[in-house]
Amino acid sequence: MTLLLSLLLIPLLGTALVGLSGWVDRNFARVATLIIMIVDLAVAIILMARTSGGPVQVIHPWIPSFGVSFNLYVDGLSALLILLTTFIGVIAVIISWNEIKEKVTSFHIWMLLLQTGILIVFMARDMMLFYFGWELMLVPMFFLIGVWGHEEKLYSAIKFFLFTFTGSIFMLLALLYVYFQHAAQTGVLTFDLTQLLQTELSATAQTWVFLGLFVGFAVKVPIFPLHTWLPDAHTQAPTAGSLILAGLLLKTGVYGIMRITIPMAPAAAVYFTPWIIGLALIGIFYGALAAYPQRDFKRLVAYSSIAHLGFVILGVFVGNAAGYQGAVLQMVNHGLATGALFLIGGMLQQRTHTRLFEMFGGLWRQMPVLGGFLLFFCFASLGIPGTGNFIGELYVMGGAFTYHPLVGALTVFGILFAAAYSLRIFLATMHGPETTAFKNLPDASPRETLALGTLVAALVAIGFFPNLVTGPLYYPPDLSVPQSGRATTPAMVMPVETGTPSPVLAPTSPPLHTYLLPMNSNQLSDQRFDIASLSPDQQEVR
Amino acid sequence: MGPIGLQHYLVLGAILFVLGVIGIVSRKNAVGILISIELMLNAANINLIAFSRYSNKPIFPTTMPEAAYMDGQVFAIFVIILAACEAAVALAIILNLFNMFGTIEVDDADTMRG
Amino acid sequence: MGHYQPLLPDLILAMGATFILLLGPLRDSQNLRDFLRWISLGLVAATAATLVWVNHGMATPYPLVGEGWLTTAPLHTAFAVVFLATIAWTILASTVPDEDAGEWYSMLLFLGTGMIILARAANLAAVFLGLEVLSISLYILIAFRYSKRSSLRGGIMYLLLAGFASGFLLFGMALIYAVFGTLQIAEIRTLALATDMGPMAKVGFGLLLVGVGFKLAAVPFHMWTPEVYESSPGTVTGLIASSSKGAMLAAFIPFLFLLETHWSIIWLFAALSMVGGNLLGLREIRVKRILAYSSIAHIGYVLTGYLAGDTLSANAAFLPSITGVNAVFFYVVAYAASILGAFAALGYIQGERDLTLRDLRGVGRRNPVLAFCLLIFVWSLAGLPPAVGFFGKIYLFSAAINAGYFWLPLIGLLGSAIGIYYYLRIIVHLFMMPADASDPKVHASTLQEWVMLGSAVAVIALGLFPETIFSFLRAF
Amino acid sequence: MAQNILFYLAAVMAVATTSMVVITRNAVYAVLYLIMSLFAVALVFLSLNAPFLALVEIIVYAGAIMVLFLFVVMMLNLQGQRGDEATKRPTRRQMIVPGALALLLLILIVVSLSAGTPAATNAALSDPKLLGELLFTKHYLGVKLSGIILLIGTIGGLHIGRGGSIPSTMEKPIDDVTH
Repeated sequence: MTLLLSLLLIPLLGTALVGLSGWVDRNFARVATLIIMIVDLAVAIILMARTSGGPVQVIHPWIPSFGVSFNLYVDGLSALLILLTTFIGVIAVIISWNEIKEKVTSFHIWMLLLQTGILIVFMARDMMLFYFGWELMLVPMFFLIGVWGHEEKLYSAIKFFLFTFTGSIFMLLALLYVYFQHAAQTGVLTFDLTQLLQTELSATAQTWVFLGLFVGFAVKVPIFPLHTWLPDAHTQAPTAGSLILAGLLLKTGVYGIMRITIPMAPAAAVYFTPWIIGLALIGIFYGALAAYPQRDFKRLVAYSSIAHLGFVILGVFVGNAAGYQGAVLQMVNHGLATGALFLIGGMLQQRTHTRLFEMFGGLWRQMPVLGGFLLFFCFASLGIPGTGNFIGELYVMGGAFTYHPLVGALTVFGILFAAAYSLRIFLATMHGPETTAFKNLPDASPRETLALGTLVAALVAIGFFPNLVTGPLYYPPDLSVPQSGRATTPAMVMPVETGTPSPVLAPTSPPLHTYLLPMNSNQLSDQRFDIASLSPDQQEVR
Repeated sequence: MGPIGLQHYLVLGAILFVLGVIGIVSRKNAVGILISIELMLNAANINLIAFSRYSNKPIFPTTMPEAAYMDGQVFAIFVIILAACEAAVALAIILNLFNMFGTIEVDDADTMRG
Repeated sequence: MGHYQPLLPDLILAMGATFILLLGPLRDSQNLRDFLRWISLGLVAATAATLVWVNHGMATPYPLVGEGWLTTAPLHTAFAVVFLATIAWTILASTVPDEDAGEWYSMLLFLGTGMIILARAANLAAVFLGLEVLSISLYILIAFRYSKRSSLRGGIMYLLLAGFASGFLLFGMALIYAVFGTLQIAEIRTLALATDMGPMAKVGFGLLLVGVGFKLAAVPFHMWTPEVYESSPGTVTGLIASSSKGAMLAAFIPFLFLLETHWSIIWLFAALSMVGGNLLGLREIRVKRILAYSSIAHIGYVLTGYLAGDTLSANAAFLPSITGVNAVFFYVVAYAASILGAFAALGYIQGERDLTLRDLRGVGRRNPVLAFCLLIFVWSLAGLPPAVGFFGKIYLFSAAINAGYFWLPLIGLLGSAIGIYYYLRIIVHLFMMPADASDPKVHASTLQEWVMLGSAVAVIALGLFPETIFSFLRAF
Repeated sequence: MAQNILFYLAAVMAVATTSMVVITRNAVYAVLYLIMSLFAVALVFLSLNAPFLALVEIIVYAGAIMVLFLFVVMMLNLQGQRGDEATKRPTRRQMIVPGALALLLLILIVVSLSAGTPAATNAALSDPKLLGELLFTKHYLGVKLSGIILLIGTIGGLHIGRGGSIPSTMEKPIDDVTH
C-alpha cells in the first residue's frame, strides 16, 4: 500500500527539501515544513477513511536473517493516533513560526525526523521496527529540547533521554525474550506482533515480560514513580517541543501498553491490574496536588499531564469497553487541550519572557482573545460538558465504577482536583490585580488564533460527536471479519448500571479476563483488544 | 633425584616467568620493564624447547604428526628474533624520550600498573 | 608460483610496503606524496582483490595454506578484507605527520599485513608472529611523531604493555604446546575436545586468555587504554580500537572451544568491561579518553557475543542465522565504521594539548560537516538507530540470549544506558554549548571531509540495511 | 647423569641470576645479571640437546640484544640520568598480582610434578640441519614474517631514533649524545 509508505516518506524525504530550502532562505524552510506537514495530514485523513474498510497493511522484507520485516499495519486506533500526530505536527510548525529564530532549518529537520519516528511507532507491526522507531524518536526530541529549550535545557534534555532509554532497555529484553520463545515454539523467526502474540508463555514468563514491557512504556506515559523527567522536559522544551511531548510522545507509551504489553501477557496484566490502577490513582492525585502550588506556568501544566495520563491508564486497565473508549478519548483530548495550554504558556513567555505566575495577573485586559482561549482550554482541562474531555472523563469514570465502585468514587474526586489547578492557571494569569510589569502586550496574532482556534474546534467537535474518536475503534480489525462487526456505533450511554463490580484485589476478576484472554482463539490478536470481540454481555452494555 | 623430566624444565620455566612478572610489576622505568619482558619471553622459550626433547611422550597422549616435535625449537627462534626487534624499537623510543625530555620514567600517574 | 599462490595477498602487501619505503625520498613534493597515497591505496585494493580471488570457492573442510599456517575459511577471509578496508580508510583519512620521511604509508601497509596474517592464523606461531608484526607496526605508528613527548610516551607505554601481554600469550602457548604436542590450532581443538584436558592445559589456556585480555583491553587489563589512545594520532587511535583488536578477535575464533572450560573467565571479562568501561568514562572530560573507556565497554559487548560461540548450543537451535561469531563479525564492522570516523574527526580538531569536551564547543557552528559526521559516529557508538551500532548491539545480545545467557545482556544493556550519558555529553558540547572566546581549530582537507561524510553515510546506510553485512559475509 | 648435573647447575644459576635481575636496583647490574641468566638458559638448552638454540641464545640474545641494552643504559648513565630504579620498594598492593600469579604457578608445578617423569628420547634432534630444513620448508611463512618484523624494527628504530634532528623546525635538536 503506497499510502502507508508515503505517510512515512513525506516527512523523511521532506528533510532534504527543507535542508535545501533553508539553505536558500530560512523562511523557505518554515514554509516547506508547513507544506510537508499539511500534505502528511492530508494523507493521514485519506488513510483514516481507507481504514474504515479494514486495516491497511504493508509488508516488505527487511532483515530476513533476523526475522525482521518492514511491516506497517494501520487499523482504527493507529489511524486515529496518526491523524493526531500529523495534526499536531501542523500546529507545531505554525506555532514555532515566530518563536524559533536560531538555526531555523535544523529545527524543522528535527521536527520532521521526530514526526517520522512517531509515525513509525504508531504504524509498526514488526516489533523490531517498533523499537527502531521508539529509539528514533529520542534523538530529535533531545535536540529540540537541548538546542532550542529554555534555561535548564541541557539538564532536562539529558534527563529525558536517560530515563526513556533506560526504560526501553527492559522493553527490548522482554521483546527479545518473547521473540526467542516464539522461535523455539514454532521454529519461525519473526518479530511480527501478530505472530508473537501467539507465543505461549508460562505464568512466570508472562510476569517478567509484562514487567519489562510495562516499565519501558510506563516511563514514557509516565506512570507515577517514573514521572520525574516529565516536568523538566515539558517546562524546558520550546513550545513546539512541549506540544509534541504532551500531545504525542506520552501517547506512544499508552499505545504501547494497549497494543503490546497487555495482549502479550494477558494473565500477568490481569494479575497486576489492581496495582497499576493503584498507581494510576496515585498519579491522578499526585499530579493534581503537585500541579496546584507550582509557580511556573508550563510546570503546572506538565504536572497536570501526569494526572490526565493517570485517567488514561486507569481507563485502559479497568478492562471494559467504557474504560477503553474513555482512555482513547482522553488521549486525544489531552493531546489537544494540554497541548494548547503549552502553546499559550509559550506565547506568554514569548511576550513577557517569564513563565512565573507571580509576574502575571490581570492580563485579560491586555489580551482578551488569548485570555478567552485560555479560559476555554482551562475549562476543557477540567472537563466541562461540551468539550471532549467531559466525555472522556465520563467514560473513564463509568469504566472505573464498573471495575469497582471505590475506584470510581476516587476517580470522581480526581476530577474535582483537576478543577482546582485548571482554574488556578486562568485566575493567576488573566484575573486579579493587573501586573505593572507588562504594558501593551500584543494579543493573539492571526497565526496564533488560527492554531488555537483549530484546537478549540477539534475539542468541541469531539465533545459533541465523540464517535469521531471512538468510531475508528470499531473499524473492522480485519477484512475477514464481516461488516456487521462495526454496525453498532457507540452511543453516549453510560455503562455503569450493568457491570458487575469485582473485588479490587482479586487477580482473576472477570472483566479484564473476558476480553484479554482468547489465548487459543485463532482470531487475529488485535481482536483481543478490540471492542468488536467483546463478550456478548459486554456488548450489550453499549 | 631421579632422571630429569619434562616437568623439571616446566618448573624452571615457570619460576623464571614469575620472576619476570614480578620484575614488571615492581619496576617503574622503561628499561627495567623491558628487561623483565625479556625474562618472560625467555621462560617461554625454555618450555618450547623442553618439549622438543620429550615430544614423543607429552603429558597429553597424542598421535604426533611427523617432525612436529621440532616446532618448538623453530618457534623459539622466532621468539628470539621478535625479542630483538622489540628491544630495538623500545630502546629507540626510550633514547629519544630521554634525549628530548630527560626522563625515562613511564609511570608518572600510576596509569600502567598491570 | 602455484605453491605461493595462496600467499599472494600477503606478499603483495609486504612487498608493496617495502616498495613504498623505497619511494620515501620522493616525499618532499606534495604531488608525489599524494601519489604515494594513491599507490598505497591501490596496493591495499589489490591485496583485498587477490585475497578474495585465492580464497573464493573453498569448501569445508577449508584447506590450510602456507604449510598449515593460514586458514582459508570464509569468515576469516572476510575479516581480513574488512581490516584491509580499515587500512585503506586510514590511508585516505590520515594526515601525514610532519616527521614523515616516507615511512607512514609503509607502516600502515605493514600493519595491514600483520592484521591479515593474524586474522587468518591457523597455528600458534602464526598467531604470535602476526600479532607481533601488527604490534610493532603500531608501536612505531603511535610513537611516529617523535618530537612530541606524549607520542613517545604513548608508544613506549603501549610497547611495554603489549610486550607484557605477549609474554603471557607466549607462555600460555608454550604450555599448550607442551601438553598437546602440536602448534596447529585445529589439532589442539580436536585433542582438547576429545578428553578432559587436565590442569596444565587449563593454566596454559588461562594465561593465553590473560594475554588476549590485555590486547583487547578488557577489564581488568584495561589500564593502558586511555593514555595510549590519548597520545596517538587520531587515525591510528581508530585503528588500535577497531581493526587491531578486531584481528585479535578474529584470531581467537578457532579457540572458541575454550567456552567449554573457560567460559567463566570470558564471562567475567565481558561483565567487568561493560560495567567498568561505561562507569569509568562518566567523569572524564578529555574526549579521546572518553572514547577509550567506551572502547573498553564495547569489547565487553563483543565478548558477550563470543560467549554465544561459533556454533549453536543444543538448547538454542532456533536462530540459525545469527551465531555469536556472525554477530561479532557484524559488530566489528559496525564498530570499526564508527570508531575510525570518530577518532579521525577528533584528530582533525585536536590542537597541541589534550582535547577536552570544552574544545568541542563551537565546532558545530564552525565546521558543520565534521560536527555532523561526529554526531553520526557517536550516535552509532551509543547504539541508537538508525546508525549501524544499533543493530550491532542487538545482534550481539540476541546471540547471547539465544545461547542461554540472560544476565550478561542485561548487564550490557544497563551498562550502555549508563554509557549513553557520556556520548550525550559529547553531543551537547558539540551542538548545544556556546563557543568560548577562541574558535576551535579544525584542520581537515577537502578529501578528508569527503571521506568522513562518506563513512557517515555508510554508517547510516548499514544501519538501515544491516542485512548487507551478512550478505557480504555470505559472499565469501 | 651428566644431563642431571648440567640441568641442576644451569637451573640453579638461572634462578639465582634472574632473581638478582629482579632484585637489584642498579640498571647496569640488572643487564649484566640478565646476560648471566641468558648464559645459564643457554646451558639449559644444551642439556636439552638443542645446541643450535643454545648458540643462538648466546650470540643473538646475550651477544647482540643485551649489548644494545647495556649500551643504552650506560649512555643514560653518562648523561646523568641513571637507568636505575628509584629507591622505593614496591608496595604490598603492587605485589598482589605477581603474588597471586606465583601461587597459581606453584599449584601448576605441584600438579605437573606429580604426573610422573617421562624418559627422554629424541636424541636425534640435536641435528641443526633438521632445524634448518624445517625453517625453510614447513615454517617458511614464519621466516618471512620474521623478516618483516626485522625490517619493521629496523625502520622503526631508524625513524624514531632520528630524534629531533629532522625536520629542523622541531624543538631542541640533539646533535651529540654525550654533550
